[in-house]
Amino acid sequence: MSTPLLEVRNITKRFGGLTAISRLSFDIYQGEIAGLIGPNGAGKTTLFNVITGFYPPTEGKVFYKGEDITGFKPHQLVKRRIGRSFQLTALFDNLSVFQSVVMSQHLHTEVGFWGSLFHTPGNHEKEKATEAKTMEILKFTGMETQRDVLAKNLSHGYQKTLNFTMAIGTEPELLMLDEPLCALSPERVTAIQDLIRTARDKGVTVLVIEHNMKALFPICDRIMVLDAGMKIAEGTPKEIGENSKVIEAYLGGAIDVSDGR
Amino acid sequence: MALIKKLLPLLVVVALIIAIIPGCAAKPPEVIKIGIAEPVSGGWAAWGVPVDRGARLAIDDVNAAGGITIGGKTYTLEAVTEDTEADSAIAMAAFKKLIYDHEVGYLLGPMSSAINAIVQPLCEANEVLQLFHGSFPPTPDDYYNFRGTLIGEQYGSAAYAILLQLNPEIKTVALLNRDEEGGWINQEVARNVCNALGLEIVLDEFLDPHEEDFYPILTKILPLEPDFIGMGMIAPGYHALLVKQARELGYTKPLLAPTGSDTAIMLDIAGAEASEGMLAVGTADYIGLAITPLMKDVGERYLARYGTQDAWSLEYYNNILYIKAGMEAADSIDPTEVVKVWRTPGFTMPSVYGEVRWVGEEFWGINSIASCPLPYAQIQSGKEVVLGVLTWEDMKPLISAALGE
Amino acid sequence: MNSNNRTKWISLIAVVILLFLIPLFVKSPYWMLVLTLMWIHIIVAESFRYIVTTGEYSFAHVPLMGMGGYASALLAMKLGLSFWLALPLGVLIAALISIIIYYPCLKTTGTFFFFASFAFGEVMRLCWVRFRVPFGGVGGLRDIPRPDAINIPGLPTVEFTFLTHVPYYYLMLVFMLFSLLIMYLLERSRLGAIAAAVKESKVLASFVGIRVWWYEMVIFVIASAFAALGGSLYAHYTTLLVPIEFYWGLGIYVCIWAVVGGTGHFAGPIVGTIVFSLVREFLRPIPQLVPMVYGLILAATLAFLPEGLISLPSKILPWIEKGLAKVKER
Amino acid sequence: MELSTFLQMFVNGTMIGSQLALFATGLTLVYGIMLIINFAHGELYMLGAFAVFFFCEQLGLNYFLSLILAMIVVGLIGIAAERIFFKPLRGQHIPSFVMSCGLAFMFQVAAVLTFGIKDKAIDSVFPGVVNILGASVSVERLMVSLISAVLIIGFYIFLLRSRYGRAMRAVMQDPDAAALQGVSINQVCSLGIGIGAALAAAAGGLLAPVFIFNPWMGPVLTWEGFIVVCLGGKTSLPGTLLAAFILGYIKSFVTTLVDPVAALMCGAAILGLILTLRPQGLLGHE
Repeated sequence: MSTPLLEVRNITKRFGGLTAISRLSFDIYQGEIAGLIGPNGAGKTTLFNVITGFYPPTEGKVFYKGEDITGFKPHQLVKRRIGRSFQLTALFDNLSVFQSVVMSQHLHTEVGFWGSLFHTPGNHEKEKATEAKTMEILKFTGMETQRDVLAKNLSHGYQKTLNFTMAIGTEPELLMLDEPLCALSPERVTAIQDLIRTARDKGVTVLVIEHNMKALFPICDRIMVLDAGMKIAEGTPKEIGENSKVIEAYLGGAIDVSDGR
Repeated sequence: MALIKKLLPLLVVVALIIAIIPGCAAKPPEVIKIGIAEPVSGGWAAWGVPVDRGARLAIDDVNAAGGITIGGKTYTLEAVTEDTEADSAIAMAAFKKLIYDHEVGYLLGPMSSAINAIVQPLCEANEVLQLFHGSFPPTPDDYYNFRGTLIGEQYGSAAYAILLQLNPEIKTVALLNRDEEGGWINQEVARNVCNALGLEIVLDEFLDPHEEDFYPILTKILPLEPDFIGMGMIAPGYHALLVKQARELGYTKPLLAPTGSDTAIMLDIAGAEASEGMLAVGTADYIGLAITPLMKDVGERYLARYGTQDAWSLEYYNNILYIKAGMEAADSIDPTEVVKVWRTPGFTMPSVYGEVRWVGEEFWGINSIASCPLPYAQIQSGKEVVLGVLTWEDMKPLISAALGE
Repeated sequence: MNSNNRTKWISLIAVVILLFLIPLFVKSPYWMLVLTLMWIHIIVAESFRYIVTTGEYSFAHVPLMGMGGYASALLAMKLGLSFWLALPLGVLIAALISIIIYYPCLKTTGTFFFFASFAFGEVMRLCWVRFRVPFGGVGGLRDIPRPDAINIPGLPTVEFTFLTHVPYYYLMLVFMLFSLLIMYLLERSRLGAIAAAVKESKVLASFVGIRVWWYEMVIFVIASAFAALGGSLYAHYTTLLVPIEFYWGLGIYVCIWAVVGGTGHFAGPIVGTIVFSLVREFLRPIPQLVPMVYGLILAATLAFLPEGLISLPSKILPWIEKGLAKVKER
Repeated sequence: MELSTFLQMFVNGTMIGSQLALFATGLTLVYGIMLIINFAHGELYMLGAFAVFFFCEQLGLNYFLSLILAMIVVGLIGIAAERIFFKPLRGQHIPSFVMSCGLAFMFQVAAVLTFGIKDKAIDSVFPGVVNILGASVSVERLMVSLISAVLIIGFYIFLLRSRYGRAMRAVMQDPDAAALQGVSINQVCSLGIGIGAALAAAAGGLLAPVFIFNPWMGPVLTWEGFIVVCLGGKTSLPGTLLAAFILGYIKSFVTTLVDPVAALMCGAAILGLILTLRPQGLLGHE
């Protein structure tokens, strides 16, 4: 295979005494949908936060396209076209869907400061362009009907979608999704699954953390299983489904989660 | 509707502002307004309110005695108080309101020299007679500006001289003052006096005006073993606290606050033992230190009316007497005329201390300070004992010393 | 939308014209002074709100206002610069100092920022108290030069002395309108949008690629510059600067003006400032009770009008309309 | 410098520290439970002093009885204030801060109208001075420190042992979790601000004979209290104690060795540095 897009090398993260992640390594390759599963407290979200520079790893490094991005600030990562969504829907509560998505294109809008200050005609054109692009993105994720709703007034399903939409809005090459499918109605789940697939078809590499394995298996090319901060298995969904270690470690729980809603 | 919605808040304001226009009502001719601009609210009220009371007491007395008769016409006085909160912006507003809206011709205040610096030009320009009470010395071109009370030089020099008379052994001194503008001026005076009297200054410090715990600063002073601790502009309560705490830390030698010493508060806070031998110069106890029947009488009526005795209160009582005398002598209620009379040499005015003149030319180039005598007392076994009275003549040499001449 | 906009603009212009005409109605120099000071305070309160648009409340704002005053006053006194030169320079200096003050504060947020900014502002203020040269210590600076006369050929000279009232009124009014206009445009601009996003969620903002601390710093510096402008105008108007006046006292008042007026709306601080200043002046006969009235006003506002006094019309007008409707029915 | 002088500085610092500790404990409690930056805390201190003055000097009651009465009265005032003014704003820092400023104003005016503007004082209860290795300190100050120590320890025992104390700690750590465990937030809030106010009143009442007091003394103290609270880590009570003594020693030593203004400066500077370098304070948790 080609050189990996994202390389995680021996990441260890300790909080005081307890070790959240220990010596974890894996690669993400261009154009794949990789899944990352594990029971609660397996350190999935911690891993995301380490990769996205939320807090620095205790040991280990993260490489993106061969560049060491360990401990980079979020906005630097966004510059390098790494986008992420959040497990607990973090949104600009009092901004409308449209405004939020416009904001998400921060780095790709050429609207100049002085231009926007005095509303120059040239600036007007640029704003038009941004607007068009935003609508495009909204259509893509099927949120155009909600464009003027305040984020805080959206239904839970739409909030998750908006979270996803804003991640898309940053025009990432690597898209990291933190539990985009959990606690959603079946039709929403399928909708988002399709979105992820289409994103991949458009050349976006996707790394998904998920709890809801039923929903994850059909879309993933490759799945890694995390338990107590360690990678206990890796392979195609099929292999994982048959992996006894995984089943004992965890599978029971997942089915409960996916059904017991 | 939408328009009103948008406009309403600002419309209201504009309406308010326009509603104010008739704010400046014309005063009836037979009433003479006396403006008082002092901090009567906020942290400085303890200084501002008493003087306001003093002036009002005097005004009521004058009116009770049939007001002021000039050219066969009888006028009554009316006090108009505006709060300054010891804040320059609010003080400016207060003065402009008094001068332009109330159209007063006579003004008492302010206490703060800093504020006076910005409002005095107003009084000069509008020919308003101003009796101001800062510790800043006058300058020859302040024509309409008089000092209604004794100033730092008088108090400071007199007090130190008296102290040295009583304790000739004193050689070294530690000077404390509150860290504010009045305190600085006072400190400067104290330095000059000490140098003139040949005292060695072992410490020269300023204190945060709010500080009530003097242990730390005293810990700094005591090892220097000064023969006495001089405190300048310091409120009576704080003065008493300092005395109390100094005694607790085992300092047995004299302490002295040339201004704002209040025997009652001293005894209340520091106790008889600690305050034994304390010198009270310019005390608040007008009854105890009464040197004229009038002083005693006014002091008692003030006490009866307000339930307390306050430092500075009767100085403002005097000011009203000065103004009355000036008007009657000038046979006019026009401030300019009154100032003319006041500026004529040899003009004497009544006061609770007896006859006083405007003096100070030999030192500050203009006669703008009332020659009030200064009674002084000492606390002996829990009682205030009058030791004597310093007249202007007694003070002159001391002042020239204080001015470093 | 569009017609609504037009009414808005018409009413605004009407108000501005009214403000310019006020000296024709109000002859009392005292009220001129009150209004003049009010315009200065509005600049400060509005710039304080501009900081709040990022979700942070700064207590270094008023000390920085003082810094502007001290800077331009010292430039005018020690270097003999003209007011018209000292003012912009003073503002610039204060803005630079604001960088030093806010840089460490930016590591914190919320209540921590509140106190951190207070701490650094207080350190600066105590510097004025302690270093008598050049700041003049507690006595402060006196006899600060007034603006020199504006001398446009063909027009009568405009003098600024302790006796002039109207010129000062117009000076402050113009500066206030200028500041308000700039801050309004800034808020409408992209910077404003970013501020809104940052206020909502710093984390998410950073994950859509916004350099949060950088934009916060930009906004704080701009706000401080306007505060400094207010301070400088104040200094050259009262010709007196005393450190104690920039103690937390005024800081709290500015915070109260902004919050009670309503930080959510651009006009909020303006309303707050006007209401409180006028209350202060109308209650001059009972000075001891002023703080009580302040307390009652702000307690009532916070309890019943969470969006501040600015939301009063929108709360009341429906009632009035209902009342009118009822009357019509009968 | 002589040993005795150094010792004196140390003693002074300890005294200031213990006074601050008692005052700031209440402030921390109120912040920890309700997230209210209570600017009126200094006014509660002031009211405490005046209450003791009222009971002791004007009604002629015994000093300690007056002290207890003062604590109760001011505690009730605190609870009433919480119920009327702070409840609607719970969890909103700045509105509740502004509200507390309004409260402070009202308390000041109330005090002025009731007790007048003059500085007040109470006759010292424990006259006399003790001398410790050349460092002298008045008995009343020692007693103040001792009583504050007793009060603080008592409060801690209450916090650790009693049911309500545990509820408070739970709320201070995580209000939502506490609520889930069936803790009544309203009760805890009332209790918290009640105790906080009572402690402030105790500080005021204890220091009334040592110092003088007037209606405007509150805010200066409040800021010192805030410095202590932030230094100690906002919601950490042990941190508050530590910070109180640190600030006390700073005040004492810097005032004596340099000058008073420098002492103030150090206080503010340290606050700023702590907040920026270690935002969670000395003993606070991340």
